Amino acid sequence: MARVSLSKIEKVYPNGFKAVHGVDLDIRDGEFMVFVGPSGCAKSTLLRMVAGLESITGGELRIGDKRVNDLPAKARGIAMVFQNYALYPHMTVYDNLAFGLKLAGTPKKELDLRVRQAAQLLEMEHLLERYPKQLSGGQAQRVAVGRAIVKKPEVFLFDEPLSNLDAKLRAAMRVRLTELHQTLRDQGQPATVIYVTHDQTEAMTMGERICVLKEGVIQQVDTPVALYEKPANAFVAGFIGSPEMNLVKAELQPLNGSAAVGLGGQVLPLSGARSAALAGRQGAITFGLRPEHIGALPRPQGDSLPVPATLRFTEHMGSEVYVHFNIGELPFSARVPVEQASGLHGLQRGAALTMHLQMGAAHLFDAASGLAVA
Amino acid sequence: MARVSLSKIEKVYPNGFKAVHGVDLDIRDGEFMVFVGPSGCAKSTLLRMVAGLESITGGELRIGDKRVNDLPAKARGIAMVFQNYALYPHMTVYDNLAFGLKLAGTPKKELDLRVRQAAQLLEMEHLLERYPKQLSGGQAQRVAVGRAIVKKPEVFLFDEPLSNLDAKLRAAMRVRLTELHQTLRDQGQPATVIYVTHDQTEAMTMGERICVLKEGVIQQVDTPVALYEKPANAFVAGFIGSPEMNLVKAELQPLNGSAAVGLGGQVLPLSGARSAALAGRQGAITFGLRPEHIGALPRPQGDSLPVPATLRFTEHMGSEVYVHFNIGELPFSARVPVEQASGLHGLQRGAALTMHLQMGAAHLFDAASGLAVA
Amino acid sequence: MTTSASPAPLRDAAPPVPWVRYIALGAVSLLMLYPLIWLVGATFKTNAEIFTEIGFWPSRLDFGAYEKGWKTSTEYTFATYFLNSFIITVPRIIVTVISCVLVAYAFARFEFWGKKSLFAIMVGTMMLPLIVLRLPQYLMFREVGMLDSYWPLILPSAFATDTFFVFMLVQFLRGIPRDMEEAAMIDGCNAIQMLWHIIVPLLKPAIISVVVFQFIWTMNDFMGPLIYLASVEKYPVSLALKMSIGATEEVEWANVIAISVVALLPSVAVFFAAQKHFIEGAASSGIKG
Amino acid sequence: QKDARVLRFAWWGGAARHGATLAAVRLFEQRNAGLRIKSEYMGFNGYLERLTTQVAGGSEPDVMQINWAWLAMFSKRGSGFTDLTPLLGPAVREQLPEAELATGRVAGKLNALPVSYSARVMLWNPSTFERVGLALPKTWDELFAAGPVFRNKLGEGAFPLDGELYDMILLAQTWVQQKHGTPFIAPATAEGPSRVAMNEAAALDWVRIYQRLVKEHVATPLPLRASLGGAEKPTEQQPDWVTGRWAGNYTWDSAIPLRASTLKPPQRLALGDFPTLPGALHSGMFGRPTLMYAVGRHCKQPELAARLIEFLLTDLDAARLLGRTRGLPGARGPLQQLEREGQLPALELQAHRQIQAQRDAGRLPLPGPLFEHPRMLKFMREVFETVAYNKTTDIAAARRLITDGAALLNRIK
Amino acid sequence: MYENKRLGFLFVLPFVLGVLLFKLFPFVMSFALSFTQYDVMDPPVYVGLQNYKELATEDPLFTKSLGVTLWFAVLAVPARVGFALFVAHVLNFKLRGINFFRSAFYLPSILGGSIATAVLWRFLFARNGLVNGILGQFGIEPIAWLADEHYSMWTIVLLFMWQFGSAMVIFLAALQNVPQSLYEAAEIDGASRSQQFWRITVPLITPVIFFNVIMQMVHAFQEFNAPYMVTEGGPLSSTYVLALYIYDQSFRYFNLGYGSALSWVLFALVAALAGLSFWSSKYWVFYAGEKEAAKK
Ligand SMILES: Nc1ncnc2c1ncn2[C@@H]1O[C@H](COP(=O)(O)OP(=O)(O)OP(=O)(O)O)[C@@H](O)[C@H]1O
Ligand SMILES: Nc1ncnc2c1ncn2[C@@H]1O[C@H](COP(=O)(O)OP(=O)(O)OP(=O)(O)O)[C@@H](O)[C@H]1O
Ligand SMILES: [Mg+2]
Ligand SMILES: [Mg+2]
Repeated sequence: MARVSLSKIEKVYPNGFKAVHGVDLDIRDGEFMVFVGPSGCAKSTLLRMVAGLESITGGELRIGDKRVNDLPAKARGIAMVFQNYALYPHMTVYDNLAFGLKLAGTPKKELDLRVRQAAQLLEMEHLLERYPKQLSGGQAQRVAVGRAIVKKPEVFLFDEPLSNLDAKLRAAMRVRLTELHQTLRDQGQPATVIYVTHDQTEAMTMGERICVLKEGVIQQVDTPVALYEKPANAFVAGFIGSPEMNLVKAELQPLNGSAAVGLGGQVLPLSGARSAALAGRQGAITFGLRPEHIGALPRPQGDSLPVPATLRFTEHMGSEVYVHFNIGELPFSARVPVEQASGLHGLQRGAALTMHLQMGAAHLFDAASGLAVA
Repeated sequence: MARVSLSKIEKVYPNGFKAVHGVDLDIRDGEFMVFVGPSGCAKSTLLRMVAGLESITGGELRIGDKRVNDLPAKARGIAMVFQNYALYPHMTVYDNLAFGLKLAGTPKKELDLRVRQAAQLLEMEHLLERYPKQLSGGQAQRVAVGRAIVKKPEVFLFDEPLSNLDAKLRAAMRVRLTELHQTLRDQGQPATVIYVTHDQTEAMTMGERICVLKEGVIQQVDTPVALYEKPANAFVAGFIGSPEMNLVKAELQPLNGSAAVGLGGQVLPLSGARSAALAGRQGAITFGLRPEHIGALPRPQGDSLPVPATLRFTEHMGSEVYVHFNIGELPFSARVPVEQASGLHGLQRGAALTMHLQMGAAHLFDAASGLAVA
Repeated sequence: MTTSASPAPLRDAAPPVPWVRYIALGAVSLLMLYPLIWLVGATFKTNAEIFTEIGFWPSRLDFGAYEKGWKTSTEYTFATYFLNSFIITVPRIIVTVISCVLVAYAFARFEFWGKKSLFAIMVGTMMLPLIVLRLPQYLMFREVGMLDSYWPLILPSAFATDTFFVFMLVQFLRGIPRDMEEAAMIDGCNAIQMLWHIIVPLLKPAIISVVVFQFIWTMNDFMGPLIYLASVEKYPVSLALKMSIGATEEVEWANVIAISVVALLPSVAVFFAAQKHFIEGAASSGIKG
Repeated sequence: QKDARVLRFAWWGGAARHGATLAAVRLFEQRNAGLRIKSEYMGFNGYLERLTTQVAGGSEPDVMQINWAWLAMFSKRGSGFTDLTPLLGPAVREQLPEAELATGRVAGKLNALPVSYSARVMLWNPSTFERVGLALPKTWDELFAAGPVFRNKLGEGAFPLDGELYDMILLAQTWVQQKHGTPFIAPATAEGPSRVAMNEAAALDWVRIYQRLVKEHVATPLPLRASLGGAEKPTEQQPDWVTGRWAGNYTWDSAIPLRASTLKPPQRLALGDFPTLPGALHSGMFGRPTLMYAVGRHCKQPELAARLIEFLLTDLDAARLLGRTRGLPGARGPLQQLEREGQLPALELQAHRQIQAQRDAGRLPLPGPLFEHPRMLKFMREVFETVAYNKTTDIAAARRLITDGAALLNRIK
Repeated sequence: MYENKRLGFLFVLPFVLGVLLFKLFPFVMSFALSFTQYDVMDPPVYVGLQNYKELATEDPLFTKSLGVTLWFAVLAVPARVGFALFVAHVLNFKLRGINFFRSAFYLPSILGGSIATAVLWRFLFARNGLVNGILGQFGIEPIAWLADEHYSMWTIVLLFMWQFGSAMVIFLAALQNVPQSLYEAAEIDGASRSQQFWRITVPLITPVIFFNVIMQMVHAFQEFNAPYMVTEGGPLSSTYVLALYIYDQSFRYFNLGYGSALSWVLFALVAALAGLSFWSSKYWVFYAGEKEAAKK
């Protein structure tokens, strides 16, 4: 049983900086939890507190059913990949991988087997005899990952374990790590994983739940799809999804008895249930719409709203084009399939366009608190 | 003038490992060159050789018009961001940034100005008084970048400078670095940039040219669009583009006087010019098609080819869905807009589908050499 | 590890004119080596020559001095005295390293009650001239009946009383980042395993210097054995060397110097063997950028 | 060590002394079956430190070789060592005259027995004197006259006489003693304790004679000696001595072999007449026992220890083994045996006779032990050093010798 | 785990025992002795503060040797530490035969306080010795190194400096802990070799520089061998350092009580200076392994 639960966890660094502000989080046994958040939001700090490397200055940390605030790292049954790798410079790659097992008294044969399996998984069998200083950045990172996975801990802590790998290898690793997690679960030895990443794809594809952090405070914890579709606040909305959601200042206003959003000189009526819920409300609001919910052509489904716009520029990304435009003074960007974008070819900056907004997919947030509205 | 040209550059590490095999590359003055390649392909090694940190065991390196093989690093007019940051642990962030300028005897006022500007650019003004060990990974990386950009070198060397930043910050940084490069060029002080990255988006959006490396050998050097559209070989094709191109074993065969590709039990006719060029050719071949060129519905343009397939699984990525399926025994993946994928909902593994391949976008490579065919 | 390897050209690239470096180094080391050269030369000289000639070139080559010196004027040859020296030195080095590393580890990496004051006491004990401690220590060992044995020379070292080394190791450790230790904690190291697998390798250059120092200092130590050892058969080299130097009699300096030169050899050998480790740190060779 | 039949015997010395003594000890063991002598011997360096520590710890050896001057320090009231009076056998009484025994008495207790006696003599290098055309100086005037001749004939660096500072202090004291009849410090007597015996005039002469020795180019000046490798560098180690440019030495007779050892032929050594002032009140000679044997006060078997000492001092077989390794034996039998067997080089014998003649005439009294107390030595050195370096006037130096000397004497008594 | 107080204490336990047994007891005893008159033969006699009073008011030799000692420390500590650091820096590269040079530079320290050193050093610094010979090549008049009170101090300072080997070895070991990558970064930043040395190497090995400064200070204040063997404290007591005086008082004059008092004065002096250094260290010593970063 390796449930990890944090309650009211706080961290004040010796220099007085308060990095973590009362975090409450319950990670289920065997769950794959991803931490995301801007640089410096305390992801590593939290991880290190779970690992027992950083003292906990407030709150309670439990692993399984045991309070572990004061338990030393080695007694917590964890494996960790450090953001800076922290390989043992005086040991070969093989020994780096084998070290933890050796300490655990693993029989030589099994140890060798597991080390070689891990090396194979991470495509680094040819590196086993090298010393860390003879490795490339990505290779070193793989060793760091390998060091964690040769062990069979109850809790895995990964701190951006794939950041230095190329896309292809990263994709492969992603799959292998997910499979590893699955396999363990299938074998009835589920391992809880806390995984810090900056990579949207990793977060979305690997995480069973994602925890979004900002400045040491949890913003939202939910499944990837839920985060994407129902961000709890403007921060999460902006943070999840790439390219990021358009978030602009807008005005909620009544329109013919139902609600509408005024922005950039345009009035965009809201529809259906949402309109009803907001009817009568008024005032400043943050309007959010993902780039993929804006098209250059009307939607065949007919649920898009044409809005006049001015072109800023376009970016060609192979199969799709990012269209950057203004509505009034407000900047927006849209992500359109390359074939929709043919009409934009040759247009100059400032050219007038009509963009099609899927108002049904729009998000509204309180201007002050940022919290989602209706 | 800071043209960087490498001719027949080789690197043999002291342990006998040959990391770089005769690299020829000409980077124009003021050009933004991106290095990509799998982990361990010698990107850092090349960068470090250009910097003068790694001895050059063969070939000639020129910066400007000068042969610099034996010139010490500090005389080469470069700035560099190290993959492992290499921050000075005993200096505050401010001093880390200011160190190079101080050595250059920059007047105090200007120094302060430039340091603060860089800090602002990298969103780390509040960190200036901290010591490196009080920083998060991403913050440390930003300091490393800052240390390079406060200087005004002729050549910038960036080794995965943004790998530890969150998507949002990374996007912002990407823009700022590009702008910096532009500004310098506009000011008539163009700086040559060599930029190592694993991030496709970075490579595609920032690089004026991209150099693809594999095991110390250059595979292709070209503009991003050209690399995407006309990969020189199967390796480049598979490496550029994300999710990666489907590359499968196939058979070239004549079909009614024109050429066709046989794979997974299907015969896919080639069209137009290509078909003509290949008419009569026969034998093993590697067939490549990018996921974005496979749809769940026929293309409105009518240039897609329906092919029977069996579903493996789907991944939901917010606005799009990755569909993994087999044609015969051959695995493929497709990237389809979410609205096209509605028909796939609820389907079980092994369900029969029809997928639509844009054969016009297909790539054919020689099975043995991997070189592009026609 | 690849010692001969040059991880970066920076540190070991030869300057434009390496011979300049050689000449400068050679000149200075001649200054340093001069005593030894002179001593070796002196072993072939008569007393009169020794006292009148600053040059080292002897007028004849005769190894008699070595032979006579080795035989000594006592019942034993220097073989005995060398053996005695090693019997003292080797165990002493072992217990010194063990105890000092342990204590340094505790001081540098643990928090415990009274740490600051203990550290202050430790450093403080080095500041009182040893000479005044000599008598009290002697009385102490007399009380426990350890006089005329090697115990007083070895036993204190087993309790990390060579605070010089403790202080030194502490300073080294405090300068080494903790990353590796954190990784090892996660890997399940207990404190002792940490010490053995991580701290010791990282401290290797410092530990080697402890070994070298302790060897040379113990070999050279005169006062300790002088006070505690009364039996000639237990004398170490340092005492035996001065055996034949009376106050007023004629001394055959060539013999004395010859054996002094021989007595230097173990120390020189130990240093020479150890010195490559001074420049073979583990901590420095981390991952490069 | 619990074995009752073990005696610890400590001495210092050089190679020859060690070998000889070990042989003698073996002989003693043979003669006393079941007895073991544990020889704790070493070089001089560190001997006193060890002995001090052992004495403080009450674990000193049973029999130990000591310097005469140490008696005063280890046994201020005669209780520092075992009183040997009741333990002495007839052999010792027979062979060592009462005068010799007296040197080992402290407060009436016989604390130690002298092994040999040594006194100051004049040594010359006749070949150099021949070169400058001078006879060996016999009087003070001839001595002083030699200085300028040496300078003229051999140059600035040549001197008729060499010696450490202490040698020169003693030489100057000799003059004063001859003139004024008193040494610097008088030993304790029945009438009173040890005291500064010189008056100011005498002290002034003391300083002035020292100054004259240097100024008139007779003796090597202290700064010169110091600059040549340390003020205390022994004469025989001085290149100028080896080559004969320094042609004389005022030193212990026991140092004769040492001084002769480095002389390059044709340089050789001759004994000079002891310079004496006309109408001298005193011989001015300075002599005292060199080595002594004492028995520790914690010794469990004082009789045995005394027997060992007796054996070493008086047994003829032992004497044959020991030879001159501790100087010329003070005991009659051994000395005569040495002489008989031709073991005594002429020069040493000659010196011995010169000294013995004075002693027999009672003109070589025992100096005050405190005069050779290290603290007192340090004090005298300090004063004469300032004189040598011209840091003080003769009058001030003399006054300091009297007043500070007296104060110091009080403190170390 | 590092917060595990009991474990840490367990590790220092042997040390605590050792200190109590082998150091503290003698310490206390010597302190007690400093209030007595003790001449080895007779039991110590309590005299209160008299020893301290005497050395403070009526012992010119003490005043003199205190001055000499301080002057010696002022000259010798920076000389040895600086030279050792410099040489370690120079010897810290890979060059054919560097092993030999390193050993050669350490050799004087192996010689230690042997007779050979004394004999030889006196030779070298004699008026007609090698040093003057070399100086003569540069047209410098011979100097009476050992006989001139103004130069004698330099002689023993030079001797002290000459035996810089152990400090050098410690520096050599410390230099290994400076990560290579920092030199690379500095090189890119345009730092010259000497700037790298001063800005990177020196700050990062400050813990060890600090150690060497403290230790050499302790050694310098207790320096005995050089003045004992080479100058015998002279001329005119110009090199009569406290350690020599303490030795004389304790083992030549048999004033062990007074010697202890002198020692404790020396102890207080060194401890005060060391305390000062420790206090100052938080402004200039950088500890990479410390949880809390250095303060400005
Ligand atoms: N030792 C320290 N002392 C003071 N502040 C610190 C210390 N370590 C980290 N911080 C601060 O705490 C905050 C959280 O740091 P943390 O390393 O947990 O961030 P992170 O979320 O991992 O960021 P990144 O994605 O950049 O690695 C940061 O603002 C950082 O500057
Ligand atoms: N000091 C060394 N000795 C031997 N081989 C080395 C050394 N340094 C690097 N290598 C090897 O050289 C190859 C190139 O390394 P390099 O660091 O240039 O890779 P890279 O392209 O930067 O990879 P990454 O993207 O993982 O950082 C790798 O296979 C690596 O293992
Ligand atoms: Mg982090
Ligand atoms: Mg790299």
